[in-house]
Amino acid sequence: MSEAATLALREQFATPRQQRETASIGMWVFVVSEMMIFSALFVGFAVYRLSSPHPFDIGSGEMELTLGSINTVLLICSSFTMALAVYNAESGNQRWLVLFLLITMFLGSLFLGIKLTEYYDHFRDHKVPALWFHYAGSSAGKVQMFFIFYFIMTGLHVIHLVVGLGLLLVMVVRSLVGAFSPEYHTPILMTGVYWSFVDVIWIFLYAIFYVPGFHIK
Amino acid sequence: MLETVQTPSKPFEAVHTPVRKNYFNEKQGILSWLLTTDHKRIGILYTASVTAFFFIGGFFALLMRLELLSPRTYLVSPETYNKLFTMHGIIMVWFFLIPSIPNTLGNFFLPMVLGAKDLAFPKLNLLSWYVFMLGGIIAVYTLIRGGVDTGWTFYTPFSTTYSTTYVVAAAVGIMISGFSSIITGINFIATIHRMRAPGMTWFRMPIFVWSHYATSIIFVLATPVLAITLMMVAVERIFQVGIFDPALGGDPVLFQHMFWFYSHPAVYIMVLPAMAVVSEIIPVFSRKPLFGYKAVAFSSMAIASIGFLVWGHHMFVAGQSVYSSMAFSLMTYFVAVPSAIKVFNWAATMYRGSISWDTPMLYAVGFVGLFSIGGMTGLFLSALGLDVHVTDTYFVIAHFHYIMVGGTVMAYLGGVHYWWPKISGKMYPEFIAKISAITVFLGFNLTFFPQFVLGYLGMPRRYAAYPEEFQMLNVLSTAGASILGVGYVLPLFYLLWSWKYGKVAPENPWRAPGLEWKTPSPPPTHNFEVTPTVSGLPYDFEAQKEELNLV
Amino acid sequence: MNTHLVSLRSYVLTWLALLGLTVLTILIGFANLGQFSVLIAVSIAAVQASLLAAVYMHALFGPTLVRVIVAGGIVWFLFFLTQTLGDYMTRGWVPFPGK
Amino acid sequence: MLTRLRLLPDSASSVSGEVNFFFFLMVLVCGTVALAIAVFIIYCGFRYRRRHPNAMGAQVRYNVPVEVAWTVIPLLLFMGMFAWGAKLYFDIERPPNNAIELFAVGKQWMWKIQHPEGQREINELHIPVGRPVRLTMTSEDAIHSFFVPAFRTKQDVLPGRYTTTWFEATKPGKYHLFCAEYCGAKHSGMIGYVYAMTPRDYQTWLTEGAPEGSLASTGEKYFHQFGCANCHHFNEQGRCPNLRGLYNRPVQISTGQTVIADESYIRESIMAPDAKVVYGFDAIMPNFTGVISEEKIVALIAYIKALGPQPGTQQPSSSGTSPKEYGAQPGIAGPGATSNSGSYVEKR
Repeated sequence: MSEAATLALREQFATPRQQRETASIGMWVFVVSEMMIFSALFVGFAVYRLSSPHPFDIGSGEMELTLGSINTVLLICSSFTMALAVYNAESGNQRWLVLFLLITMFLGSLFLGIKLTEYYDHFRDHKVPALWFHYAGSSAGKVQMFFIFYFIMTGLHVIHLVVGLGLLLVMVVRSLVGAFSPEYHTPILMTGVYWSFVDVIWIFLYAIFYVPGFHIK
Repeated sequence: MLETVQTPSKPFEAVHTPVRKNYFNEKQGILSWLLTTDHKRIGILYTASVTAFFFIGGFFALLMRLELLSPRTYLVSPETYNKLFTMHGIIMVWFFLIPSIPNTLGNFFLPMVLGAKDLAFPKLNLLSWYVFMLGGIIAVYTLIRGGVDTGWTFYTPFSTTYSTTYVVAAAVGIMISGFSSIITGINFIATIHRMRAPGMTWFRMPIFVWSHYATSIIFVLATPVLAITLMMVAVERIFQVGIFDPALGGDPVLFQHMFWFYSHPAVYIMVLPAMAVVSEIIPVFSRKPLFGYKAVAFSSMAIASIGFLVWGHHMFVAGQSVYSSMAFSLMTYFVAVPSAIKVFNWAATMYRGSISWDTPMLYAVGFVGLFSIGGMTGLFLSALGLDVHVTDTYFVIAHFHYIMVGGTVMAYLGGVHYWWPKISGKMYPEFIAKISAITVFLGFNLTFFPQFVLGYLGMPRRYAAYPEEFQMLNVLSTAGASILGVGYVLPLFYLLWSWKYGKVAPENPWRAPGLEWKTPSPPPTHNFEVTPTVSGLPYDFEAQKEELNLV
Repeated sequence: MNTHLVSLRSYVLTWLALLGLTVLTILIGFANLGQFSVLIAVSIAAVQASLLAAVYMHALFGPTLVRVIVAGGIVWFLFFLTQTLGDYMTRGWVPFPGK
Repeated sequence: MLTRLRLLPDSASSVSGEVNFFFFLMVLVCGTVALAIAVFIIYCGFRYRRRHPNAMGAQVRYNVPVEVAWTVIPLLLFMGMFAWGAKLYFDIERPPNNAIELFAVGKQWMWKIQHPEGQREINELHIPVGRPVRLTMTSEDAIHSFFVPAFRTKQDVLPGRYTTTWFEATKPGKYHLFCAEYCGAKHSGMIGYVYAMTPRDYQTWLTEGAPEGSLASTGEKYFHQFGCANCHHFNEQGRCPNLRGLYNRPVQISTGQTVIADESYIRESIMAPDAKVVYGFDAIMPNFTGVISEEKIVALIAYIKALGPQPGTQQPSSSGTSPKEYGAQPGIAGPGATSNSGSYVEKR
């Protein structure tokens, strides 16, 4: 057992293996709990979409499909680089670990930038419910409902993404001071799980908000 | 560490020894409490907090009962009355009942029952208390600013559009306290999976653990939905956009679906830990293994899972589809089966036992009785045709108070008395404790039984004034409430008194077979001087006959 | 030192599969399939999510318990979705108005 | 004081007897079980009380047949309760065809009832004994709930939507009417009385009230006042659909789906006209949300109901069976629909 692993062993655990598995279970239970947070919104969206599909299609038509698709690809790539970071943590390759963490952060920030650009476009197009919403066609109320869900769900996703970026930053710093080793790199693993979860959520958001609008443009 | 001179053969007899180092006296000072990661100390912090909230909520209940003495409003205005029952509901549900057993007794004893040094994530555990307190402080702030008048259910569009009170603040407070539940749930699940003592397999775990496991599942899966639902209410109220408001194309029934998806399982959050405590007390005071252990363990899990499929039984007259109502009603009858199994198993545990009527046993048996009545009236409410008449009346009020007050609070008090020697190292005064247990039982029945009659008569809930023909029963109920209040205040005083002046408690005063009794009272900081190993079934009096001096 | 839970090859293949499925989703979106497009898009998203969870989040390679936890979460979500939608979809079935 | 003590509510509707019977049977069954458990526990408490401090109970852990029995027997019992409860629910919820149709609007904090004959009541409802009465209800603000304990009936009243309830009084008398869903400050003041009258008294009451005109005639007034008549002509020349014979007929809407033009559909067409536009017409109708009150909509619906069929066509049966397609022009309409209460039916 390396020194780092011994130092990282908390007093309530008997072995590093027990500590690692406990962390992993805790993380996954947390992920499922997070999933239930979004599930309520998905259910609400499904109910309203089902009762008025056409206004929701119109809402999807207002989405910027290029930016949305680029964002999807960005997040998928960032999950990939995060996985590579985990891979290098396992083999104790500090330099590559830091590099891949930084690439992941870069891709995540890019996503964030594009998302904020999109928000700005919606604002410009008067598509922000409550603050500045205008829609000339019929069923404006239902179109607004689409945007309410869009802003709540993507907003919540952005919050999760920002938390993820913060976690990554902590991981970069800890990697640089040599906190991780092939024996002990649980925090990197857990960050990877969280980051991929953020990706999973986005993939669903992309499917429900952007895809139905493609053929309208 | 000072060595104990207790003879291991007689752990149930008190021996006066020099004060040992234990979790309570090892570190001193406020900071050692506020920064502690010891699950026992956090349990104590939670106990202090929920006790405070209990008496705040109880005070509101008292004012309500006083107001209801008269058919007309005489004590408070209807607006104030509405705030009283809302704040009573919010504080009792989210700041007392939900954390009452899992975060106090559960926090304190779950690791000990498992033979662990601590919970899996001690820092998260402390964080959960701070998060809980933050939520609680916001709730109290709401209270001071003038309260909320939406009812604890926050039904839209009243809460989002028509109420003029501090709905957003209350919703935020509840949402934040919800995260403390989620953290606790994650912590318990990880602990139960990976922190069990060597040899403790799943079917060697006491029911206390099984029930807390089931509770944690609900914590983790249901609470997030409440958080997000209340967030949507807050968003709708702040920005005046229509998520649930029909004027803007929303659907208020959707809110009810989301709310009850959490709030019905939340009822099981409240009652499963109570069942956990009772399943510990009854075997110990009957000196007999819990009858049908596996059935009881599985019924906890069944309640947790089927309990998620029944929420629509709150909405039979709310404009829900008839077929949906039927599905929910059917599921509700399914979830009643495991509850019935448990009641029968507790009763059967007493059969051919060696029963001692100490205070914890009085509370536990009181729980079985009151929970049975509460559960059976639940059958009335889940019968579709009857529910139409009795829903939203005092019948419902009586039903859920039988479950939550008659059930959870009885079990909580029973558990506090049962483990008091372990927590404080002192014995509580038995005679006055028995008196108070009986007072609670009688006062409770006098308070809430008349409400069943009121409900069938048709008195709607949340009425500040009511037709005169209901007065007699309301007066009875208020009389009962005053007795009940005395029964609740008594333990506060004699338990605190006994902490200082009580008789010194032995290691195992009840001669119980559980792991938490195999360590000194109060326990040392790391719970056990030697990590225990488990080699047999739970509640095994036979195997520990010698050690416990039983014949 | 060969302590890798998942091989580099799996990571790369998963990445390519995810990108391929994204392209498929975009094509589905452009094909005018009416209300089916969102259904298909969500189904593809579910496949992508499973890939991510299985490989990148190590669910396939970790302890069984992890898979049980995830399956449990999904089942609960489906309970929530089907029972809520069930109400809305069966409201018109009974020959009396307003329910 | 004791004369005020009541233990049972009045039983005065066609379903209240069965509800009572079911209730007391449940009390009997559950009471017996509860009593049995209590007696058993008390018996054990005495019979097996600890006689020696070191005594131990019988170390029995399980008994499979007994456990199976107390799992299966309650389950069967519960299924019986479910079946009866569901059957009763169906009876309580499904209105008969020949009901008197009244409208109720709940608002903070009063009940407004409108009779087709034109009578308007606040917090009072006069009905004849022996005839079913169907209430179509909506709320102007929060959720309310229409609750008459003596009739064992309760239905939430939602804003933005119609819900219905029905009852048939069997005993003349004065009964409580409560709002059972919390709706704000004076929730407990949102109460009133239902007067069940003999048919003759009811007729007298109807004529004594002497309203200015029937609900439909009031509706006709609003039809002109709100400018509906400017577009909705009673021929096929208007820019908007002809409303004659609309009520309870299937309507094909612009998405190709077919809906039944019941009260909910007509209300929606006034409050959100572009949600379901009749096939072949433009969505030119202005939105009346916030312009027209729920009570006036009720009058308009009564007027449209009273319009009757187009001259020369067959009068549809009152239950709305075998309805004819209602469309923009003859021949455009799709196949006959079977949907109800404004729900969608996918076009085949």
